[in-house]
Amino acid sequence: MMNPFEKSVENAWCPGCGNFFILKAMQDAFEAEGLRPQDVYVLSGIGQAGKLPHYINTNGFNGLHGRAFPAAFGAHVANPNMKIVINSGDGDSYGEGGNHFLHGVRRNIDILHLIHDNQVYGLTKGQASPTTALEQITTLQRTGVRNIPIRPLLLALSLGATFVARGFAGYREQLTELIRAGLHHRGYAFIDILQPCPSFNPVNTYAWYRENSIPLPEDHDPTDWEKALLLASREDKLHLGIFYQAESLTFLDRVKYLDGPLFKKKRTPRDIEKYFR
Amino acid sequence: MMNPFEKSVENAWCPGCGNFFILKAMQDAFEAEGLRPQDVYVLSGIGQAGKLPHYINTNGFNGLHGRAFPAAFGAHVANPNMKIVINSGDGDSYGEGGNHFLHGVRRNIDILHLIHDNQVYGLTKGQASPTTALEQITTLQRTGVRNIPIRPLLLALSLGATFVARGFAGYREQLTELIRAGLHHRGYAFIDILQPCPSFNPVNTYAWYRENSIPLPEDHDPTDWEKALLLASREDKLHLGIFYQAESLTFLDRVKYLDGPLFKKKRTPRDIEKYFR
Amino acid sequence: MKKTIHLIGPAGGGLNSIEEFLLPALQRKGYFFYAYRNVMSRVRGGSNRVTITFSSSPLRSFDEKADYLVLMGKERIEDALMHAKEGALFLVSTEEECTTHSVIRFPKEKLQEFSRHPGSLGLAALGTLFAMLGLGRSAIESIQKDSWTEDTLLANRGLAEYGFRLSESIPERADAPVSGTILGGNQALAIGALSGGLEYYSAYPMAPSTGIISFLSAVEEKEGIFVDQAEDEIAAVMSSIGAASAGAKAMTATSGGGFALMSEAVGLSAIAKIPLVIVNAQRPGPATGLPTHTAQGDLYQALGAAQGEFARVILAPGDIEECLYEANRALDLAWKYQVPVIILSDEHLSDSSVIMRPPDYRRLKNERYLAEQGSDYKRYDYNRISGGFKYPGYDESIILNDSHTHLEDGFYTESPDLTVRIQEQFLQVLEAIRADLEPPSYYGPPRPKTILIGWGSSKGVLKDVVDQTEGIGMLHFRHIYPLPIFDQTLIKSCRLINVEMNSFGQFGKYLRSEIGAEMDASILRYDGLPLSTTYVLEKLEKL
Amino acid sequence: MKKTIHLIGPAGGGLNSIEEFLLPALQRKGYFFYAYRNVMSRVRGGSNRVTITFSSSPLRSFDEKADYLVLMGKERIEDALMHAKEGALFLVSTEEECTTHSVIRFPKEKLQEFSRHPGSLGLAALGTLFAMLGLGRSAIESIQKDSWTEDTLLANRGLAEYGFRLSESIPERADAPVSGTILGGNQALAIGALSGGLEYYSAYPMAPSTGIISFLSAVEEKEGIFVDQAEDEIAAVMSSIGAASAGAKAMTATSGGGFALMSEAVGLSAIAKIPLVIVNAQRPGPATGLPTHTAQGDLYQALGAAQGEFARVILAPGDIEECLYEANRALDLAWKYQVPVIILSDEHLSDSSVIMRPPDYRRLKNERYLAEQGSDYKRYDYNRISGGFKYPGYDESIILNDSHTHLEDGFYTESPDLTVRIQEQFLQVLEAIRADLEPPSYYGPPRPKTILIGWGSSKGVLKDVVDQTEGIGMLHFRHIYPLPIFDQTLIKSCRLINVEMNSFGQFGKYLRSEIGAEMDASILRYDGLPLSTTYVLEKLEKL
Ligand SMILES: Cc1ncc(C[n+]2csc(CCOP(=O)(O)OP(=O)(O)O)c2C)c(N)n1
Ligand SMILES: Cc1ncc(C[n+]2csc(CCOP(=O)(O)OP(=O)(O)O)c2C)c(N)n1
Ligand code: SF4
Ligand code: SF4
Ligand SMILES: [Mg+2]
Ligand SMILES: [Mg+2]
Repeated sequence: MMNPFEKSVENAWCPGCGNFFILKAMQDAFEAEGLRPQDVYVLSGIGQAGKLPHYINTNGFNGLHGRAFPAAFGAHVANPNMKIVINSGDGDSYGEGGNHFLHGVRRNIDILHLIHDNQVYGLTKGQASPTTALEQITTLQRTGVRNIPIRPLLLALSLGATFVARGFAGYREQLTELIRAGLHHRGYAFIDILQPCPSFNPVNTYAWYRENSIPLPEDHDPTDWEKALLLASREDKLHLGIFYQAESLTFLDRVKYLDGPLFKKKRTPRDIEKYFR
Repeated sequence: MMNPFEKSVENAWCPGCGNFFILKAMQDAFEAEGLRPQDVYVLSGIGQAGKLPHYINTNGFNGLHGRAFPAAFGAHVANPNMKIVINSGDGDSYGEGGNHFLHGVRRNIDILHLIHDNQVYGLTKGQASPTTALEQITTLQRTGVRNIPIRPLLLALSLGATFVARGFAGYREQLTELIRAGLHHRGYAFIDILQPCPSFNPVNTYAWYRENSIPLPEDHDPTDWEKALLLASREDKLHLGIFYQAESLTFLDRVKYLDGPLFKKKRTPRDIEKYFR
Repeated sequence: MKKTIHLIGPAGGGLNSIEEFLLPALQRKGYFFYAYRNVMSRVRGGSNRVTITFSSSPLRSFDEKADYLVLMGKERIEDALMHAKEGALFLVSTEEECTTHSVIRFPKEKLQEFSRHPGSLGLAALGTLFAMLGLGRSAIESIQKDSWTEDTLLANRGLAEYGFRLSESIPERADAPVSGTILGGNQALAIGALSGGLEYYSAYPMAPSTGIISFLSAVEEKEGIFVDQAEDEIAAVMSSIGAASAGAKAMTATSGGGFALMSEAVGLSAIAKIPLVIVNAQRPGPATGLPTHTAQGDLYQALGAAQGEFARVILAPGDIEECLYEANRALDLAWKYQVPVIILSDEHLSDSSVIMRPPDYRRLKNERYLAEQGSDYKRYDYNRISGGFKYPGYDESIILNDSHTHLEDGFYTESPDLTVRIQEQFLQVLEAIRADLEPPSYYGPPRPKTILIGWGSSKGVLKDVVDQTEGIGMLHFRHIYPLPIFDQTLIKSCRLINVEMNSFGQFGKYLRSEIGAEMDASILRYDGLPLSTTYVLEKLEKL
Repeated sequence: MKKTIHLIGPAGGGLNSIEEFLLPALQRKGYFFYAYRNVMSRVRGGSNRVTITFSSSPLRSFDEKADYLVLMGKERIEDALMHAKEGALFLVSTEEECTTHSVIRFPKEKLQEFSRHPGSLGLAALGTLFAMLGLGRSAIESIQKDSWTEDTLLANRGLAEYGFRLSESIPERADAPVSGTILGGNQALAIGALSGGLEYYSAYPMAPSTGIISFLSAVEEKEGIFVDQAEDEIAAVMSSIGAASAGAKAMTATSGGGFALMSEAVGLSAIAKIPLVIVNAQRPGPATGLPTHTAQGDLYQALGAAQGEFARVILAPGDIEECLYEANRALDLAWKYQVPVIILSDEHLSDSSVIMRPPDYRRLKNERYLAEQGSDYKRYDYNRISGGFKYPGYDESIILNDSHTHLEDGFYTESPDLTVRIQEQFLQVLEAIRADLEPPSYYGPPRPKTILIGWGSSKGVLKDVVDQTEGIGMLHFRHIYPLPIFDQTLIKSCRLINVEMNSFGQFGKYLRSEIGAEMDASILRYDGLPLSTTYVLEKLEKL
């Protein structure tokens, strides 16, 4: 039987792009979790990653470059019964949308955030992204990148994220498991996904990621925040897996009087009579 | 003799505001460093802190809310001989301007960044800022803040800042020393300054800060990044002093062909002849 | 009878409290009023002014010149004289001489017997006003605040009592209280939005729009709505769009600088057909400009917000009452046509207060314009002009919201033909909205020689000008874009004068671009202060 | 002689390389050309089209219909027929039948003998074109790229050689090469800015403006300028302002969505009197719209960018040559008047290439308009209309740049009188700029019956239309705001038709608002494709 999240449309990604595996991992994870297409709402910005909502059979929102997070926040509060997933590029999420990342994380809203981290701007043809390595040569940075790259997991942890993981598009099964774990997490679940871009990132290839990534230490305790912080700050090796996970009040837990979708309550213009008494 | 950075204009800050001490500490530090008013360019956003360029006798730029950092970046690159200082509020720097903070820090440009962290929006009358404590009641957050506050020093460290310090407006001498050290630092110097706002922050008062702040441990080694990270993540006690300092290439070190102000080189329209040969 | 009080004093000097006690006291004794608060951009100090014009019959504007002036700070009588009517009475504590006017003095030493608070003169003057205006000693009972200690309460009532006795008390008024609620423009916008079903409100503080979020956050629990302070304006508008896309009725507000940041999202709302309501409470620009003053300088900003061309709506309420109705209409139109709606309010409306009677509830709507459940659904049916909205989870339909040129199911396309089709749909939607909007309201003689053309917050002033002149009528536009269909006979036959709070005469230009109407003269005010009857009359005379 | 080639194929299928080899080969053999690249918003696959019209005399536009069609991908001949002239020749590899046109077939198996690269058909077809157009076998030598291996080079030359032999070779042309440089609109804008002294360039990638930063970053070291990719458009514009405030000549560029984000800063530039140049390379909106297609839909966005009212300039170059001159002028005006200048370019200009002769250097300026050193300085002298700029460190003067309404030394003020004074200064500056701008250019018969009104990138097409019709003239505006002073005789006496790449007829509306001119008809194209001579002629006929 076909996975209910599959959709038969022409896909504009380049052959060999890591995005295909991320898409597949999502579809598998959603199905494994017993979700139905109408239960999920996938929001994105603009970029190659941002096209994903067009390629998956579920509710979607392909909005503005960098602005998926606040849209997802609004959608989540409007209807907490929807499973909200953000898919977006590294440029989209950490560059143009950096401020929303900064403030979205610290709300601990109960959503899943998947970042297609190809360490480059794909759709606009190869410029450096916030995760491109220092001194890497790109189509624009011809003498090399001059900015220290951000370390997404370190950043998420330092902002108080309650679920922080790293996956790799090339290890689809592990990624599917991470996505499932993220869906289970109650609160904000952040997964930075290493995603090769064969068209514009000749450095961070499938082989490179395989070479430079390692599993988290066997004995890693995902409730140990300080340990997670130090592992996330490492630049030599990219660990894969769940760095950190904690139970904590979610954003909506703090808005105690709300319960279910905002539109549940019947409202009429006469509700304002109280202001004229 | 009058400090050359003093300026006799009417000041609109509230009586008792911590900003007065920050202003004074800056003036003292600049003078102590032998700077002249024409050597310094102070840039700000909008807010109470943002008014500072009006109150100091040096070059100033009072621009848009949240946008001091990129303006300072441009000014620094245009003329690296100027001492560039950013003064701005916590809302301005971490809220509206969060994305510029995220990306400004990782450039390691040789400027001094002073944040007047009153943990509240002063000019707009008391709403929560990104550093207001969880559950604190404000003029807007009437049932308490719902977002986890950011930890500015932790954030700066995780972004690779090369000079990270915390000062307190109430300890003016220490603050002056921190500002001097920041001026000396080659690269991006970040000082988060605890600043009481008697008008709108009834929680974080002078007394509260005195109570809740302590000096860094005697034996603190400011070259120990991991230690700094853990100290900066503490929420129980606010340490004061230089958490971290490292020597590193500055942004302009990486732009090797540039040397001095951009406007130094004489240019004429005929410079473009080469494109028509 | 119409009188005007000016309360002048530093920020943080108790001005707001005095206004808070005075207005209800006036209302209780049968006075209507129009109050306007003109403050400086600072938290303490400086010189702020509250103007309260009151009368036993309803008011549409305030008078710039005062009968009573309460000087609470270091203001010099000399400066205040500019705003004093002949025979005005000054309530002051200074020793300054004033030979031209009557003065009641509140000696500092005397005040300090009661309290050392800088606002103490205000409270004493309040008592005096209570006496002189026939509000009665009992009004003193109304002076209280939850946040006050027992001591403060006693001191403040003592001050009022002392003030009361300083003046000869005229007999207490026996008029029935004016019924209604004291509202400012921001509250009226908020209540209007609530009447339209508002469920989600996100904004970033920016004067003069902040009053909306302050009001809404105070009632969020009671109303069961969600109110949030965003990290910036882009987040505010995007989360509103996100919430609307998921089924909630959402709104945001800001002023021009924040509106600039929101502008990209205006186009998203249009192409993705997700309803959006943005209030832009205008203040004088460019840039930071005059944060706490007023202007109508952002019409072209609203007309041009976002790249490309699409269906949008611009509404500009003419007074506080219209703030309520137009906010309701904004939500209705946004949801009916799935378009962005911009409300242009301004600091004048935000910082004015009047007594508003309950609205006509039959004029208020709260619809979602949803498609029927279960049917075969096209998110972007090219033939749909209004209605037919669905959101994820509404039924089993899969909803794809998209910001590109797209197929009817939301999948992106680059087809030239479909690009044209979508553009033409926008034009059709605009025509439908145009027919749904209301023509400008005319007020004045049946055969005027001159027409004053106004828009937004100047409606009351223009009506007052019409009443005080002859042969002059007023045409007031509160529905700006698309320009409603209206009878242009008067426009074609009369001398036209556009009256605006800006220096470019933006509405005049816009009207010319839309219907070719040529203004014969302009009355433009652009000093940060609201248009006033006196100002317009004076300029009219000089034309 | 005028012929048109269409190269059609998937993104990443070698289309760009073929264009890169063909254009210089044409130039060397004495052909002028006008090439336009129309691509889809994707990196691989889809169907892109490069149109190259070439001729032995200069060209102002490209033809939509082709004499030669190279089909490199899965395109079906049937679809391509729409763009084929009668008697056109197809160069294809498919087996499809085509009875109506001549076809040269490149069998897949044959091509694969040389290379399995998807672009191999293109290289073979290139060889064929070399033969048929008389570009000579020697042109095959020009086929090379630094990034190619020896094997690739051999294979590719072999393919071209094979293609060359497929057709009868016409005698090699003996014309002198066309002198000049192959430039697109983005390069011309970049070079124009460099001629004006550009020193600081910061931008965030966004089609179709990205070509500017790509060009500048490749020459930054050689030019000794600074080029930076910002974290977002707000940072790009703010760092440009920061750099300009500190003495550097700065510019930024984006497309409509990024321009929306930059718009708040436009007002900052104005009130703080810090020179700013922003290029908005327009693409079809709203929102993401059609990222790689073209439009003139952002005029009102530029007119309305930022809250409030102030002096701004809007320029819209008419062709690639004007891109260079107008970028130079933009920097000049921005620094002369210390105002924001917006250049409205578009995808059509960005993705076109022509051979440009060296500019007239005497028409280019590079001034800083600085105040004399050492003098008693007022940063915001209310009486200054132009010049007199100073930056920190320029001398001992202390410079305070401010975004509020301010005193002449930059200290904020809330004075109503000074608010008026500053607003009037803006109006005066606008008048000075207006007098500094150039009137629209007229082209056509001395006594036309009809005038085509155009602006921006359509200049070449309109001139071609004039040449192919009778009684029709063209009035082309490249200086948009403030509207230059010009002789309106023709406007008043002729039938007016605005020709624009949008559906609202924005320029027509704008002209009406400025001078009351009424358009009698409109020719509007809004399918994402550039205006073409054929399109305008067809529409003209139907009017
Ligand atoms: C406001 C705005 N600025 C710029 C762009 C152009 N743009 C589209 S996608 C993109 C970057 C894509 O990079 P990333 O987010 O890493 O996604 P990827 O394509 O690599 O998946 C940019 C700059 C835009 N669409 N909108
Ligand atoms: C674009 C924009 N949004 C909002 C504002 C309104 N505003 C001015 S200052 C300020 C916040 C000030 O807080 P902070 O930066 O902490 O400075 P403080 O006043 O506390 O020193 C806000 C929201 C503005 N001026 N511009
Ligand atoms: S450009 Fe890179 S990220 Fe984009 S689809 Fe192609 S391979 Fe994937
Ligand atoms: S409001 Fe607070 S921060 Fe602002 S001047 Fe007053 S005390 Fe200082
Ligand atoms: Mg990317
Ligand atoms: Mg603050």
